[in-house]
Parts: sequence; structure tokens; C-alpha cells
Amino acid sequence: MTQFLFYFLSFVAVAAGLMVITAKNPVHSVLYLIIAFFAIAGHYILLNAQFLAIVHIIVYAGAIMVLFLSVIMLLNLNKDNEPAKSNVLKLAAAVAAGLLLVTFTGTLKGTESIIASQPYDDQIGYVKALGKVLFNDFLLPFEVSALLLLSAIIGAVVLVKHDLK
Amino acid sequence: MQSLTNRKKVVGKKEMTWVEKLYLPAIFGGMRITLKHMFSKKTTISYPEQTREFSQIYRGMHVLKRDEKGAERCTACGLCAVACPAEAITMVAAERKKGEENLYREEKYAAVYEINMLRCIFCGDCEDACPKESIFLTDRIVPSDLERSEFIYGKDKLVETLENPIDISKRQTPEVLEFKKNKKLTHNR
Amino acid sequence: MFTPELIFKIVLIVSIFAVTLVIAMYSTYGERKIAAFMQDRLGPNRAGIFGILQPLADGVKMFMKEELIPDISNKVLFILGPCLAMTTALMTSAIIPWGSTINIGGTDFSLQITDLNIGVLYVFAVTSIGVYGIMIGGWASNNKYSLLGALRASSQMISYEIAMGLAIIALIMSTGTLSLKEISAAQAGFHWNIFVQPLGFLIFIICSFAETNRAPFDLPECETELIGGYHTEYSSMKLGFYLFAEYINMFIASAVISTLYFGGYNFPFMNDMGLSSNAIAILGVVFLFAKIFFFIFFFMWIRWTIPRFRYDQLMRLGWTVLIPLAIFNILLTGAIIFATNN
Amino acid sequence: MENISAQLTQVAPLEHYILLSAVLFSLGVLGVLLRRNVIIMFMSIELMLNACNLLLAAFSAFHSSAAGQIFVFFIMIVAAAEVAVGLAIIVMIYRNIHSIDINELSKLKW
Amino acid sequence: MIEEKQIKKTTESLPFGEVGGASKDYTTLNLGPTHPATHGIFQNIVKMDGEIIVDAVPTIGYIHRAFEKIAERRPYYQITPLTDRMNYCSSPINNMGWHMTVEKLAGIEIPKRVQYMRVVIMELARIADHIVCNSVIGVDTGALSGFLYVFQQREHIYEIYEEICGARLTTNVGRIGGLERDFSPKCIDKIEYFLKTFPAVLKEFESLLMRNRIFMDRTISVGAITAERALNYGFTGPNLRATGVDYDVRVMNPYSGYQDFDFVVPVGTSGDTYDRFMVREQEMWESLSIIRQAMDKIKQMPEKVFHADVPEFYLPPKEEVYNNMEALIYHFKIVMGEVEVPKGEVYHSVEGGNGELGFYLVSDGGRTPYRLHFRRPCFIYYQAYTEMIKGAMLSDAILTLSSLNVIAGELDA
Amino acid sequence: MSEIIKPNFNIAQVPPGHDGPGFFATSMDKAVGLARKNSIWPLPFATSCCGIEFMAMMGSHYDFARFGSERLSFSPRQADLLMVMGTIAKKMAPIVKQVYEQMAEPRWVLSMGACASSGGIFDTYSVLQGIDRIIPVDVYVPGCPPRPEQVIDGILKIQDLVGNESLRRRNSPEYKEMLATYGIKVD
Amino acid sequence: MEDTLLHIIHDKLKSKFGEDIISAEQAYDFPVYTVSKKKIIEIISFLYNEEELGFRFLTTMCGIQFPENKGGEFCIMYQLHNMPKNWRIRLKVFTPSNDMEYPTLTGIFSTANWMEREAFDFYGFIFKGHPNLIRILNVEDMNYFPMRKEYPLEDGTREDKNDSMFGR
Repeated sequence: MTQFLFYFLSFVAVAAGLMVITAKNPVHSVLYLIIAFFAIAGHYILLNAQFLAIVHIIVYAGAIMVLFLSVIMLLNLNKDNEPAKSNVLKLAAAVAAGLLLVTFTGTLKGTESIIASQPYDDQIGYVKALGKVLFNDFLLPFEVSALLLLSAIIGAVVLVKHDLK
Repeated sequence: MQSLTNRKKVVGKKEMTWVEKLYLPAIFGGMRITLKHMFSKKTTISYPEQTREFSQIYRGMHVLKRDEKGAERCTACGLCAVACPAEAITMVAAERKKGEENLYREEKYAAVYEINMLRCIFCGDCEDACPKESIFLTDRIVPSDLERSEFIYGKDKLVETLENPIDISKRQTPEVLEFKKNKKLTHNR
Repeated sequence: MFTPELIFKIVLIVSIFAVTLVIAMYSTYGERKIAAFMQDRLGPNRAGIFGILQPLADGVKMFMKEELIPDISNKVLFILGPCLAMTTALMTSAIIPWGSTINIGGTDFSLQITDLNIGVLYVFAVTSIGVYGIMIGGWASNNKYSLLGALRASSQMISYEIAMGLAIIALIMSTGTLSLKEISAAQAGFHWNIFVQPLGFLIFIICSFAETNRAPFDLPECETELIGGYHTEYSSMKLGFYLFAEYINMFIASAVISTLYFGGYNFPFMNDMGLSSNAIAILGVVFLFAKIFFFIFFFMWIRWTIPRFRYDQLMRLGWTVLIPLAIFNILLTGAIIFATNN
Repeated sequence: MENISAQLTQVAPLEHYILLSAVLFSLGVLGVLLRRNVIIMFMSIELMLNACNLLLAAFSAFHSSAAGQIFVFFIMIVAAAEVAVGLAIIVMIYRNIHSIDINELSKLKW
Repeated sequence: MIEEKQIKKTTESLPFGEVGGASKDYTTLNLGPTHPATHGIFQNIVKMDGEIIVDAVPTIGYIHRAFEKIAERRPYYQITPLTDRMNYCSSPINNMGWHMTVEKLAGIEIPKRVQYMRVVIMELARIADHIVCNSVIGVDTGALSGFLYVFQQREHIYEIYEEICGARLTTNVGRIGGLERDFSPKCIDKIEYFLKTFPAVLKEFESLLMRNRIFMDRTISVGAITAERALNYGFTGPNLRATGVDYDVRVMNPYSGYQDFDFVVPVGTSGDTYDRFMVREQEMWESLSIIRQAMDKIKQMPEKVFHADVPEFYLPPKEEVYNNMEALIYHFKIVMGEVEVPKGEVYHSVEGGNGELGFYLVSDGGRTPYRLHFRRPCFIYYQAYTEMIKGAMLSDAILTLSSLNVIAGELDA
Repeated sequence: MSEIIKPNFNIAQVPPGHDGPGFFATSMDKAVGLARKNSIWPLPFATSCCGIEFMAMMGSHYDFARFGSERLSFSPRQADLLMVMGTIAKKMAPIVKQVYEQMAEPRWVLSMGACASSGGIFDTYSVLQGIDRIIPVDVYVPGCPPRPEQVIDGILKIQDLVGNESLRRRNSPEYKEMLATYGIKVD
Repeated sequence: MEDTLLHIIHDKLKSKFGEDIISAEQAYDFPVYTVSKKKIIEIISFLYNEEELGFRFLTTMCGIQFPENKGGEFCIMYQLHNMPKNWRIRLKVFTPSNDMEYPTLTGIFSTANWMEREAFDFYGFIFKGHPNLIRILNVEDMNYFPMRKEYPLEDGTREDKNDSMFGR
């Protein structure tokens, strides 16, 4: 049952990912990407990381993709007037990506099988466990990331401000 | 610009006090008002069951009056048609024949009298124009209908029936009512 | 397979589903009646006694209405929009604790479909994807008014979600849990969170107005400007779904507000009256619904009282008033927790 | 629910997660190479980031260490910041050159 | 949204200039002719950058009914129903204005009592007009309840109209030379009742909106126009007064005995929507006080004077028509339109609900006017709308429109 | 469609009453009609004076909401009843027709007031002499403008029509023919 | 006062424009000046700018047709207002029917824009220099000028009228 779920979600994620890059209409791309994200959220739940899954949905599906969608709507990009690349380039791109995949697979094949190094702990995905780690071991990165977000907000506002003189 | 009338009074204070800037007082004030209305008496008149009082001089559906003896007052003089800004009134005059004195008051009468109710704007000019106390607007309303042709009101719908005379005395001035008591005058005979 | 618990859960799911739909249906009726009463009118009173069948009439009419899909619009997305709106609106009810536990034949059954340990975040996630219904529908309509409505909805949603999240963070700080069940349980009796987090409550309720697209934040559909906003091009039941979703959202928002800030199923002196636990549970459900109905009424009351914002004013209110206020609230809560713990 | 998911990691081996991430990452790369629409390229980058996230979460689960998930959060933060700034740049570029074709941008001048 | 075809047809030939360089990412939006916010029918094709309006092209004439042409074919008294349908929110003012124009041409002196009765009717009409305008501003901001509260009062005004003339909206009240009948006791009661109940309701309406920050934010400095531009655009009435110019025909060129009344002319400061709203609110209070004064004056005057003694213009009383040959001849002559109007041209203006409502009448002595031109305030100031909404947001444009109180019937004539 | 899926087995003969507008159909019609007539959402196409009287009708004294019709749909897609109120000039006529065409079936039209029904006093070069020249009108309400009572009468007439209408009427060839005479295409 | 107003303005205009002021008369409460078409813009801008006159408000303007007045079949009436002094005057400009061109007033009064479009729509006056001289009230493809006396009021589509008896 759960194994089936894993393969189903994997299939959905890959298929949706494929549609993202092939869909003509940017809005469709966005919607497929959202589907892919939901599939990944499903994987997180399978991995017992519920908090991560929910945050993933809130951040990616709830915020980032809404932004994408609204930018596309704002710029009125629903016409699929994107000039296609030449077939040679397309082929080259496919070959390059395929080679990358092959490399990855080869690397994976080369390593010995990874075995769980520690006994499985199903509590790590919970808020309490995460919070402890985050605020004990990763306090500095946490603060830095806050700064990063702040600067990103300021940067975005400055960029789209109409006539900043 | 200088004042033109020396009666100028500037209205529209635009500065908000800090209390007003908080949004909430005005919102709560408004909510108090709406809540008060929620429990107040409702003004609605449930129309088909209840009817609203019409003014006695309301300008609704026309009536062609008969006199006391039941003869039609209209003499087909055409003044109402001339006075009608919508050109909604048409009539065909006819000569009264012998033996019809109880039907028609004057020697001439309207054989056909039609008002196009869809054209009519109920301005009351025909009532003003009538010199024979014949056409009056009443406080009845013209019903709506499904077919356009239904709105050509002929004499069948306009002339009051003997059984149900329509009282229009409230529309008339006291002078006219006084005048009508004088039975010697030709108009009242 | 069919344990009593599972059967109870199924019964619960079905009944919550039905109750949600019925309440949403009758919210439309309630809205019309309340609006009428607030405006010295009578409101619908021809369909059934006091117009009680009005929602049914509307529903049947909309089902029987011709489906119009504009030629140029994207058919799949056009249909997906209202469905998504409806689905996301219905999803949240799964984690709301509708009551404490009820004891049938010696077994305790929780009156909650599922207790997620991150329930608050779940509510948050579902509302945040709720906007897709509006955006997709508005975009697929291929109509400028709809598009404007969709754009307004998206930016409104993003802006007010932040303030809402910050308000919730302050609440979580004081309760110490993300589970709605625990939050409810912690408010037993009269220890409601509203007394702990009044400012947070204010921010939260304003944001829920914005998230449910209710006046004064009904910019995505405001009738006088955008005709119908995102649902301008929708007819028949697809429109019905949109309208319905709004009322479901309102119901769910009221339920969440009641649960988070007004004690959920708790009511004053619940443990002092010497009632059996089952009686308390049932009374709790009644009280929860009373609270929910009050908030639904409150939503309508506001709608028929105050004017709506302008788009940029709404943004300004969100970014320059509510978010700083919410951050201040967090700091304040933190300070108080720090002070009381020491 | 907990005891069900406790066995889950045994169901799908870690290699499968790695492979899935690799495929998704390659798809992202393919998207960047294939398309000329900046927004879609941007989305492909998001896809690549998510592939990494998935991998990190899988490692975290298999190593029973929360650090991997914490990394995912940081990646999400970076992604959010990136999207905010990146989309702002795209909007601005579009305002100026009325195109989001990557080839138009290669002039580095508008 | 509705007229996709229409937009396409119109946008092809739009006289939009190139605004700020390339115009590719501007949206054109078709407001009207059936947009809910255009109370009445006119079309505005607005060009927007996001929600900021860059340019607008108004199209009018959607209910052009050729008033001026009809007027050339109708006898004088039949033009009154036409004027009803011009500014239908305040038709009695139009009726009276028309009667006064003809009276001015024919040199008819109107007794004071009739003048005051006319003032009462006209001020009631002004209140009705301003009620519609101000409450519709409320509706367009989203506050519906206030609208329904004041509309109940408007129903009272309609009841009064009904007692005076027998109609609710298109009143056709009065005749050349006076009114057709005296105020009935019931009518006077109703006016008194209205004077008693209206202030409380108006207060309530004001407290719903006037100091509400949301409303103030929505209206202050929205759709503003300077006094100078307003005068250049020919603004009159509340819209001009909102800019600070206290031009009021009732004070500048008093007619119908307005010089005998004590009232102030409310003005605004910056000509924005809030000022227009406030000026109208204050004018309702002033109108109330004028009605009170007029009613007091009417009560002190001898009853039964409701028209001037002009048998060649004013229809003789019915009892005489029925019995008196001379009266019947006059009656026929008047109804046939054969009244002796002198040759000449005359302009008369009244302070209509929306501003100076002028009648320019050229008479060749015939039974119909030779040329009748209406100075319709709505028509004149609506062209400033484009200028007023440039740079504003879509919501502002809608509020500006409703606060200008453009009445389509008057706009298109 | 029906030709492809022809059942190759014999089914019992349907009694005549059940074919066509038989018993079941009519009671269904009645129920739907009852629902429809209590939920008529009007599209107020208000151009002039009558629009102001329509406002009075929405007001507290008359309260249109009693008939379940207070939800005005300014979008023609959602409206059931097109209320044309006020003068329709020739410039406006195509727009009225377009709005009618955009409405979803079933749709009804109420022509309110003299101007919309017949042109009223405006027998001029610029005014359409009655909207029934461009769209089919179900109910005419006379008056200039009609009193709200008259309009409510008209609405009651419309309700009667709606309540008694067969569900099949809108698909019938007669109906399509009728629309075709107005030059309105049916799909 | 009106009488003097008539003369004050007449003197000023006469001394400035001489022969272009064709006539001056007092009609009811308005001084009416008939002026020549060539100088109309100069006259109005003089009335606008001159310190003492200051006619800064265009109350209304409209076209009139006098078919019997040969050589001046068409006329445009301008009505100006000096608000502070409450002076009002009317200017009339006649033109023969074969020369419908007028200079535009939009340079001085913005409000003249639509008024001129209306005059064009009704009578066919051509205002040279008008920014957007197209029909305003009537449908774009109308091929006549409806307010001219020779055209009927009705379009003949009315069916429900029977005016054989009292026809106008």
C-alpha cells in the first residue's frame, strides 16, 4: 500500500515536472508545478515529516506559486508566443539533461548501499524536535536567514517601485 | 476666487482625530445603528396583499365617465388627443342617432376611443384638456400584460360600467363640486 | 476493519459534511434576511413560510440553469476553478474539534475527525491554497474584470496571510501547542484565549475577513467596480459553487475563530455544574455552534454596515498596520511569557 | 498513524528517493535549457531546488537526524527570497522591454 | 466585460495617445454601458496601468432622445413632461424652470404665495436628488444600509409629490402661470411630517459614513478638480461649490422669491469627492430650512392663490369651462397651443439638482418654440471626468462618477 | 448520439402519458418552476427614469427581496430576468441585444415603462420604438415610469410564466424559431 | 443697469473691433451682440482677458437655424458670464449655409469641446481646430444633421399612431 503510494507520488511528480517544462501556456506550467509540489509534499508525509510537508505547502503552493501565477496574470502572458528554440538546440538540451541523469545514476550505482546509520526515530519530523535542533544547533543560520528575507523584501520593493528617484 | 454671495460656508472637515484614525469607533457606531434598525419596525408593504395608500389625485388608469343617467360624456372633440404629448389617444367620432340619447350625452360621440397604454405617460394633460368632464385619470394602476396588443385600451376597458361607477369627485376642485350641485346649468342637466 | 472508531469517524465525517453544507446554504438565507432586517425590509418570504425554502429554490434554479462556458476560455481550468474553491473550503472542517470526547458504551470517541499535531498550520495551508480556485477561475474566464478580481484576490491573500500567521504565532506562543485539540482543551471553562490575546484576536478576525473575501475586503468580487469580479463569467452551478464556497469559508472561519480564541466547545462553569461528561460534550457542541453562529452573524453585520476599502488602502492596512501590530503582539507576548516564567 | 509511517522508510529504499530526486533535478535542468521564457526557467529552478529538498528530507529520515529537515527550511527561505527578488526583476524587465524572452535579455542592456 | 465585441470595435479607433512611451502593458477596460456603477448609461473605456487609470475615453449618447427637436414640435405646455425626463431625480425643478422661462418671455408676474409653493416643491426635489446622489456614493463604497435608510425618506418626498400633482417621479407639476392646484391639507401634513422625521434619518446616514475613516480614505482627494479648471469646464452646482466657488443661481440671480429666504451656500475646499458629498449633505440641511421658512410664509398668506391671473396662458377653472363660453374658448385655445407668446429670445436658469439648469428659448410667436436649448449641467461637466480620474485607481473612478451625479437623461438629452 | 447507442433489445412500450410531457415531466416541471420562480435574479438594465423607480422598488417600502430577487446580477451570465428600464436609443439597441444573447437559458425579459416598451413620448429619430423589435419580451409594464406596484405586478406575471413553463420549452424548435425571427442565434 | 452694461461692453468692443460688432441689443435681461464670424475668437478672448470685463465662464452655446434668414441661415449663440460681477452677455454669430466653418473655442474654454461636438452633431457646424470633432449623441454612422429644420422629428418607425384626425 505505502509502496504503491510512493511510486504513485513519484510518477505524479515526474509527470507533472515534465509537463511544467513542456506546457505551452505559462499558467498551465504553474499549475503543473503546483501538482508536482503536492506530490513532493506527499513524499514528505511518507518520510514522516509532516511539519515539513505543511510548511512546504504553505511556502511553495501557498505563497511562491501564487506569486508566480499573479505575475503571469499581471503581465498577461497567457498567450503562448514564446519563440521555440531550434530543434538542434532542443536535442542538445535533451542530451545534456539526459547525460546529467545518467551521471547521477552512475554515481548512485557506484556507491555502496546506504543503510540507516541510526535506529529510526519517527519523532524527528515533529515541531518539538525540529525546534530544538533549529534553535540549538542552527541559531546563527536562522538569524541570518531572517536577514536574508528582510533584504529580499526590501530588494523586491525597490525593484518594482515605479519611479524611485 | 473671492466670495460671490457672502453666504459662503465651508464644509467638509478633513482632518481626522486620532480616535477616528483607529477605524473602530466609526465602525462600532455604524454597527450600533444597523443593529438598532434590525429590531425596529419594518416599513415594507407586502404589496399584493397589502396596498399602499395612493393619493386621491394619483394619475393612474384612465376612465371615461358617464353622467348620472348613464350616458357617455365624451363628445369626441379631440382635445385630449391634441393635448397628449405621447400621441397615444385616437378616436373616431360618430353622430348620435335617434334613440341613443340614453347612451350618449351629446350629439357627437366617440365611436372608437383608444388609448395606447404603453405609450401613455400618465401626465394628466388629457384630463386637463377635457371640457366635458369625461376623461379622468384614476388611482387604479394599469396592469402589466404579456402581449403588446393588449395595451390598446378601447372603450370596453375605459368607459366605466354602470354597476361600478368610479368616483372621481376627489380629484375635482371644491368649486367644480359646488358647481355640479346646481342642476339648472346645462352641463349638469 | 470496521472498528467502532472507524464507524464513528465515518458518521462524524458525513454529519460534519452535511452540517457544513446546510449551514452554508442557510447562511445565504440568513444573510438575505439579516440584510433585510438591518435595512427595515422583510427579505425573502415567499418561498415557503418566511421564505425558508429560498436556498432550495436558488439551488434548484442554479442546477437547472444553462451552463455557459465562454468560447475562448480554457474549459478544464474554467471548471476546475469553482471545484477547487469548494474543495478547499470544505477541507478545513476535518481538524476542527467540534466537541470534547463522547462516551458511547464505555468507549471514548473524540468529536474531531482527526487531530493533527500541526493543526493550526494545516488550517493555514488550506486557506493559502484556497486562493487558487479564485485565481484559476478568474483567469480562465478570459475577461478583464475577472482577471482583475483574481489579481486582487491573490495579492490580498498573500498580504493578509502574513499578518494572520503572525497573529497565530503569538497565540501559539501562549498556548504552546499547534494542535487544535490541545488548544481547545487548554481553554477549559472560561480561560479563553481572547483574554490572553485580545490584540491577536483583532488582527486574526480582520485577516479572516480578508481571507474569506467578505466586506469590507470583498474587492475580488465587488459588485460596483468589477461587476462580479472573478465569477463574472460563471453561470449555473459553477457560480453556485463559488457563492457557496464563500459561505463555507465564512462558517469555517467562524469555527476557527471560536476554537482559537473563544474556547471552542468550552463554556463557562462547564465543570462546576455537575453534569455528566456526555452532557458536557453535547452542551459543548451546542455552545460551539452558538459561537459560530454569532460570528457568522458578525460577518454579515459588518458587511451591511461599513464601506469597503480601496485596493491600495487594503494593502496599506495589511502591510503597515496589521503586520507591525502583529509583530508587536508577538514581542509583547514574548515579554509577558518571559516575565511570568521568571 | 505513527506506527504505520515508522515502517514506511523501509518500504521505499533510499536509492529510490535519490533516483527520484535525480530525475526531478534533470527535468529542472532540461527546462532551463529548453525554454526561453524566463518565468518557466525560473520555475524549473524551483523544481531543482525541490529535488534537493526531497533528497535532504529523505536523508534526514534515513539518518534519523533533524538536521536535514532544517536544511530544507533554509533552502525554502532562500527560495522564497529568490522568488521575491527574481520575480521583481522579471516584472521590471518586462516593463522595460515588454518581453520575457531570455534571448532579449542577453543584450544586457535595455 | 459584457460587450467584448463593442470594445473591439471601439478600441480600434481609440484616440488614446501614446502615454509614457510604449503602451504595451496597459489594459483597456470597458466600463459601461451596462456597468453597475454607471447609474444611467454611458461608456468609459479606460486605459489602465495595473489599477491606475492612465486615460479614459467617454462615449455618451446612449439614451439620446432628441429633446430639443421634440420641443420644436410641441406646444409650450407639452414641453413640461419632457423636462421631467431630463434630470429625473429632481423633475419638479426642471418643470418649474421651464414654466419660469415661459413666464419670463410672456412677462407673467407670479404671486408670492405661488412662488413660495414652488420653492417648497423645488427644495423637496433638491433633497430627493441629493439623497440619491449621496446614498449612491455610499453604495459604491459598499455600504448599502445607509442607502436604504434615506430612500425611505425619499419615498416620503414622493408621497408629497403625489399629493401635489399625482405622480411620483415624472411629476409634470405646475403649469405656465402657477400650479394646477393648491396644497391640500393632507399634503401640508405630509410636508410637516417629512420636516419632522427627515433630520433624524439624515443624521443617522451621516453618522454611518461621514466620519468613518474607511469612507474618508476612499473619498478624500479622490477625483479632485481645482476651482479654476472647474470654471473652465463650466461646472455649476454642488460640484462647483465643492471646489470653493460659492456660485449658486438661487443667490446670484434669485428667481421665484429665493431672495426672501435665509440660507447659506455650502462650499468645499478642494473639489474632491468628499467635498462634493459634504456640500450635498449641507445643502440638504439648507433645503430643509428653506422649506420650513417657505411653509411658514405660505401659512401666513391668503389661501387659494395658486396661479397668476393670466387667462390667456393658464387654463380656466373647470366649472367655468363647463358653463362659460369665453372660458371654453380660452380653454380650447390653450389646449390647442394657440397661446400668444411674444417673439423674442430668453434665457432663464434655475439651480437644478446638479447645477445651473438653463433654458434658452427662441420664440417666433408660433405655437411651439422656435428653438429651445437646454443648458444641461450634467452634459457640461461630464467631459471633465476624464481629467478628474487620470492617475486615480479604478475604484476612485467609480466613486468620482457617482459623486459627480451624472444623470444620463440630462447628459444625453 | 442517440443513433449510435440504439438498444438492440426490445423494451416494453412506454405508456403514452410517460412519453413527452407526461405525468412525471409535469410534476418535475412544476417543482423546478416553483424553485425558479422564487429565485429570479434580475439584471437591471436601467437607462433612465425607470431605473430610479427600480431603486425605489429595491428600497424598504416595496422590498423586491420578498420575491427572492434582491440579488442583482449585473453579469448577464448569472441573470434570469432582463429588466429593461428606460429609453433604449438606437445607439443602445445592439447592446441590449448582446446582453440578451449573453444570458444563460432560461431567460425572461421584462420591459418596464413606456419608453422601453414602445418609445413613449419619444417618437424620435434616435429612439427605438419598443425593445420587442430586437429581443422577445415576456411582460410589458406600462407607466412612465410605472409605480413599483405595477412592476411588482409584472414580476408576479413573470413568476406565473416561470412557474408554468415546461422544462422542454427552451429546447423546442418553436422557441428556436422564435429567437431566429429576432436574429438571435441559438447554439 | 442692464442698459448701461449693454453700452459699457458695446463701447469696449466697438473701440477694439469696430466693424466686426454688427449689432447690439437688449433682450430681456441679456445684452446680445451680433458679431462677425472672422473675429469671434478674438472677441471672446478679449472678453475673457480684459481686466474689467472678465467673462471667464461659458454658460452655454448652441446652434440655431433660421432657414428664412438668407445669407445667415445658421447661427451660433455663445453665452458668457462674469461671475463676480454677475454680468451675462450673449453673442450671436451668423453664417450662411454654404459656409459652416467656425473657429473652435476649445482653446479658451475646455467646456466648449462637447458643446461644439453637440453643435456639429445637431447642425453640422465644422469647428476648425477642434481636437475631436465627431458625433457625440447620435450614432456614428448617421448621415444627416437631425436638428436642421428640414428633417423630420420622427423616423417613421412608429406603428401605433393614427394621426389622420388631429395630426400635427
